[in-house]
Amino acid sequence: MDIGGKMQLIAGRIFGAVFLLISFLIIYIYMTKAVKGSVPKIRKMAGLEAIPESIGRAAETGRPVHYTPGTAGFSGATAGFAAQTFAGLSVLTYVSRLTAKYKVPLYVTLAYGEHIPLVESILRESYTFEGRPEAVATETKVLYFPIATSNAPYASGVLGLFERVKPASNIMIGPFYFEALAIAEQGFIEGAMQIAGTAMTYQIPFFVVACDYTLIGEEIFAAGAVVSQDKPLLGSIAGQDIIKIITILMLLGGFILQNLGIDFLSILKF
Amino acid sequence: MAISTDPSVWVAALLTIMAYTIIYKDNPLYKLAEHILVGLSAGYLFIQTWKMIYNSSLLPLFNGSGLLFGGITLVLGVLLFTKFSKKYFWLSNISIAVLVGTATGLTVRGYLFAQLIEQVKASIKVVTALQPLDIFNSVLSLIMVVCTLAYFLFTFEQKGALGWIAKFGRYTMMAAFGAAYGGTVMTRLTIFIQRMQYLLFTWLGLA
Amino acid sequence: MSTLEKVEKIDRRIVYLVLIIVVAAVLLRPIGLPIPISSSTKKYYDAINSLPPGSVVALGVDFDAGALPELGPMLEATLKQLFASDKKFVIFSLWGGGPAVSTIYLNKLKGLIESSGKKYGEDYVLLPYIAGGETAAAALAKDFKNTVKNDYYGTPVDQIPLLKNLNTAKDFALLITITAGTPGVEEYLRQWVSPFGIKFIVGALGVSAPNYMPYYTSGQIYGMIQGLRGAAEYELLVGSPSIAVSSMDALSAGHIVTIVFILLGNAVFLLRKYSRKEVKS
Amino acid sequence: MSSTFLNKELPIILIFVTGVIMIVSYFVSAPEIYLDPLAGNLSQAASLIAAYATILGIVTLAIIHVNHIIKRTKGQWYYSIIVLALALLMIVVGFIGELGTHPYFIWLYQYPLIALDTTIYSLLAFYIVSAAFRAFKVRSVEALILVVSGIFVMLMNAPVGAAIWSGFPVIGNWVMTVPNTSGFRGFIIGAAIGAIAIGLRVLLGKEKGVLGRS
Repeated sequence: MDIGGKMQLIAGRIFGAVFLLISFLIIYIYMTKAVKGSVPKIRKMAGLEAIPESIGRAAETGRPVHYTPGTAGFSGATAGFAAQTFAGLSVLTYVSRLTAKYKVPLYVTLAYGEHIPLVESILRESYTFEGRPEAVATETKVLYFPIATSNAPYASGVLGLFERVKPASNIMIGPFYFEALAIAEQGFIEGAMQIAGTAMTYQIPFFVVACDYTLIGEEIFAAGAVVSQDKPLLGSIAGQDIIKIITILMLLGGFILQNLGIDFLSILKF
Repeated sequence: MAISTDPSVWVAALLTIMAYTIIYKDNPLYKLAEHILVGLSAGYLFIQTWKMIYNSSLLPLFNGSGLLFGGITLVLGVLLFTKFSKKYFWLSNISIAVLVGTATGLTVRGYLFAQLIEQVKASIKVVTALQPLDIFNSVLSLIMVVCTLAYFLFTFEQKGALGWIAKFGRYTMMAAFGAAYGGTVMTRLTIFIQRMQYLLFTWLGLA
Repeated sequence: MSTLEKVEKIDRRIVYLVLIIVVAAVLLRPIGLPIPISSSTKKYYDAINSLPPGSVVALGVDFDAGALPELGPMLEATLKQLFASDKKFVIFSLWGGGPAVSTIYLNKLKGLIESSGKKYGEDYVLLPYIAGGETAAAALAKDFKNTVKNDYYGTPVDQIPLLKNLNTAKDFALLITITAGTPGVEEYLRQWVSPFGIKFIVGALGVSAPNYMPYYTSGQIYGMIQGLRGAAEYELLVGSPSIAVSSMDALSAGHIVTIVFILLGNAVFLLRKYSRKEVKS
Repeated sequence: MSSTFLNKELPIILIFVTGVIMIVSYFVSAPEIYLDPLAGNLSQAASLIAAYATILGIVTLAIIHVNHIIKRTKGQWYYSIIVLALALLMIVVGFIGELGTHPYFIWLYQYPLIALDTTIYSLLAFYIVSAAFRAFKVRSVEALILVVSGIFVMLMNAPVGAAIWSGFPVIGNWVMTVPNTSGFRGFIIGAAIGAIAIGLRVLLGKEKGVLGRS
C-alpha cells in the first residue's frame, strides 16, 4: 500500500501496525490518567492478601520470616528478568514494613551482589517508616549466597538457613530457576506458610504444589504495582486489561464469524 | 569390556564424583568442582565473545572494509567500561541505551506477530466439517484460551461470572503446568541417567 | 513421632539412594521396551527429507554443556541425517557453547563425513557464536554475511562457495534449532519465522516442549523432537539407534520411581490427615 | 551541554530513537531514507555491544576474584586462585592458532567442563524425586489437576506407559494438545500484551532499572 513517495506499508503487517498503534495509545492514555490522579484499583489477589496473615503467624510462633526477590541479576544472561526482580523488591518493601510493625525477625537471602545495596536501602526505609530504624541491625539480616554458574550454592545456603532458623513464613517473589523447587520443598517440610510468585513458567508447577499461595506470571507485576502504588505501572496494567478484552472479543467473534463463512482471518493477515 | 584406560575419561569421571559429593552435604570438594567450572566457563566464553568482536568490529576497522561500523561499535563497546569510573559511569548508559532500544523495538514487533496475532489465528478454526471429537476439542480449546486470558484481567474483581471464568482459566493453567512438570521430570532424569551411563559404561566398562 | 510422620519426614538422601539403585539396575539389565514414534518427531524427520536436492538448511546449535545429555543425541542424529542426504547446511549458534559442541560432534562423525563424500565449505560450514540473543537472531536473518564476517576457522565468508548466494533468511529452505531455552525458539519465531515465513523445526528439552506446543499446533513449528524420548524415536527413524535408545528403559524406571513417590507421599499425607481427624472427633 | 541532559535525557532519547527505527522499519519500506539497512546495522551494532557487555561481565567476575585473593577472604581466596588460573589457561590455549580451534581448547570443554556442568545439572533429578515424595501433596483441586496431568504426560513420555496400557499415550497426548496448549496459549497472549506494555514504558523512559546507575 503506497503512502507517498517510495514509502510503502508492507503488506501482511498492516493489521499488526494498526493493532500496535491502538495498544500503545490505550496504554499511554491510562498511564497519563493514572499519573493525573484516577489510579485504577487492582483486583484482590489471594497470594498478596495472605502476606499479613503469614507475618502474623510468624509473630505468634516467634519464628522468623524468610524473603527472597529471586535469583536473576541485572546484567549478563539473566538481564531480561529485571522486571520480575523489581516486582520482588516492591513486595519486599511491603513485607519489611509488616515485620517492622509486628517486631518479627526477617531474613533476606540474595544470589546477586548488586541486589544488596537495593535491599539494604529498602529495609532502612521500611523500618524508619515504622519509626524503628534501630531495629534494622537487630531484627533483620541480609544473607548473600553468590551464584557461581549453577544455583546449587544459593539453594544449599538457603536450605542450611531453614534448618537453623525454622522460618514460620517463606515468601519468594521474583525470577527463579531450579533452586525454587528445593527451597519450596524444605519450607514445606519445616511447616512454614509459603507464598511464592514468579513469571518463570518452569518453576510455577513446583510453587503451586509446595506452597500455600502462588502468584502466577503477570500477577507478580500487579502485586508489585499495588504495594508500591507505582502510578504509571498501575495505569499500564489497566490499559493492558482493555487490550486483553479486545483480544478476547477477537477470539470469540472471530471464531463465530469464521464458522458463519465470514473470512475474519483474512483481516488478521491483511 | 574392562575399566577405561583413557586419561580423559578418568579426568571426567573423577570430576563427576567430586561434584556428586554435594548429595551427602556441601563440602570443599564440591566447592572446588564448582569453581573449576566457573573458571573454565568464563575463559571459554571470553574466547568465543572476543572472536566475534575481533571478526565483526576490529578487523573491519583495521582492514578498512567497515571503517564506520567498526569504529562506532568499538567506541560504543569501550564506553561500557566507563562503568568502573566514579565520574564517567553515566557514559556507559549511551551504549546500553542503543542495546536496550534496539532489543526493545525487535521484541515488541516480534511479540505482536509471533506471540499474539499468530496465537489468535491458531484458535480460530472452521469446525463445521470436522469430526465430533475435533469439534469438541476446538471449542473447548477456545474457551480455555479465553478463560486463561480472562484470569489475567487485573482491574475487575473475580466475582460472579468472571469468578467462574477465572477459576476455569486457573484450572486450565494447572493442567498446562502439570504437563510442564511431566516434561521437567524427563529432562532432569535424562541428565542424571547420562552421568550414570558415563560412570558405569564409559569409565568402569561394566556393560 | 508416629511411624507415618517418620516416613513423611524421611531423609531426602534415602530417596536419592532409591533413585540411584533403580536407575543403575535397569541400565545394567535393560528390558528393551518398544518405543512408539510420535507424529511431531516424524514431521521433524520428514521436513529434512522432503526438501529438494541441494537446498541449504540453517542449523542453530543453541545449547551448551549442561543440556548435552538430552540435546546431544538430537544433534548427532540430525547431523547423520543431513550428511546422508543431498542437502547442504550451515551451522551457527546464539549460545557461547554452540561452536564447541558442534566441533565435538563433527569430530565424532569424522569417519561418516568422509564416507559420505561431503566437503567442508561446499556442503557444510561451521560459523562462530553471535552474542545478543534477540538482536543476533534479527541480524543473522536480515543480513547474514555482514553479521558473520568469517567462518569458525577464520576463512572470510566471501571465500566460501556454499555461502555465495546466502544473504537473508529467505535464502534458506529450512531453519532448525536444537535449543535449551533463551535465546532459542521464541527469538527465531519473532525474527525468522514471522518476518520471513521460513519452515521451522525444533529439537527441544523435555521441560520446554509443553511451552512450545502452542507454536506446534498453530503450525509455526512444523516438527519437534520432544526431549530424550523424542531423540530415541528420531534415532530409530534415522536408522542409527544409539545413546538415546539405550537410555529409554532407565528413563522409564526413573519415571516409575517418581510416580510411585508421588502416590506414596500423598497416601501417607492422607492417612495422617484422617488419623488426626479421628483423634479430634 | 548540561550534565543532566547527557546523564538522563540522552540515553532515553537514544532508546526512543533506536526503538522507533526498529518498529517502523518493520511496517514501512522506505528505500529513500535507507530505513531497512539502518535497522539491519542497528541489530548488528546492538549484538556487538552485547558482546562487549559479556566481556565486561567476565572482567567484573575476574576483579571480584582478584579482590578475594588480595583480601584473603576466608574460605574463598584459594578457590578464587583456581577460577583465575583455569580461566587464564582456557584463554591462553584459545589464542593458539585460529581463535578457539586448538585441540586442547576443545578438550578442556569436552572433558572437564562438560563433566562438571552436566553433573551439577543432574543434581536436579534428586531434587525432583525427593520433592515428589516429600512436598507433592494434593492439598487442593488445583494441585490435583496439576499432579494428574503431570502423571499422564509422564506416562506418555516414558515408553513403559504405552507398555502398561495403550490408553496412557492417547490421554497424555490429549493433555498436551488441548489443556496444555490452551493454557500456555492464553499465558503467551497475556505475556505478549505485557511485552508491548513494557516496551512502551521502556521507549518512554518510564521503566526503572533498564539503564545502569544514572
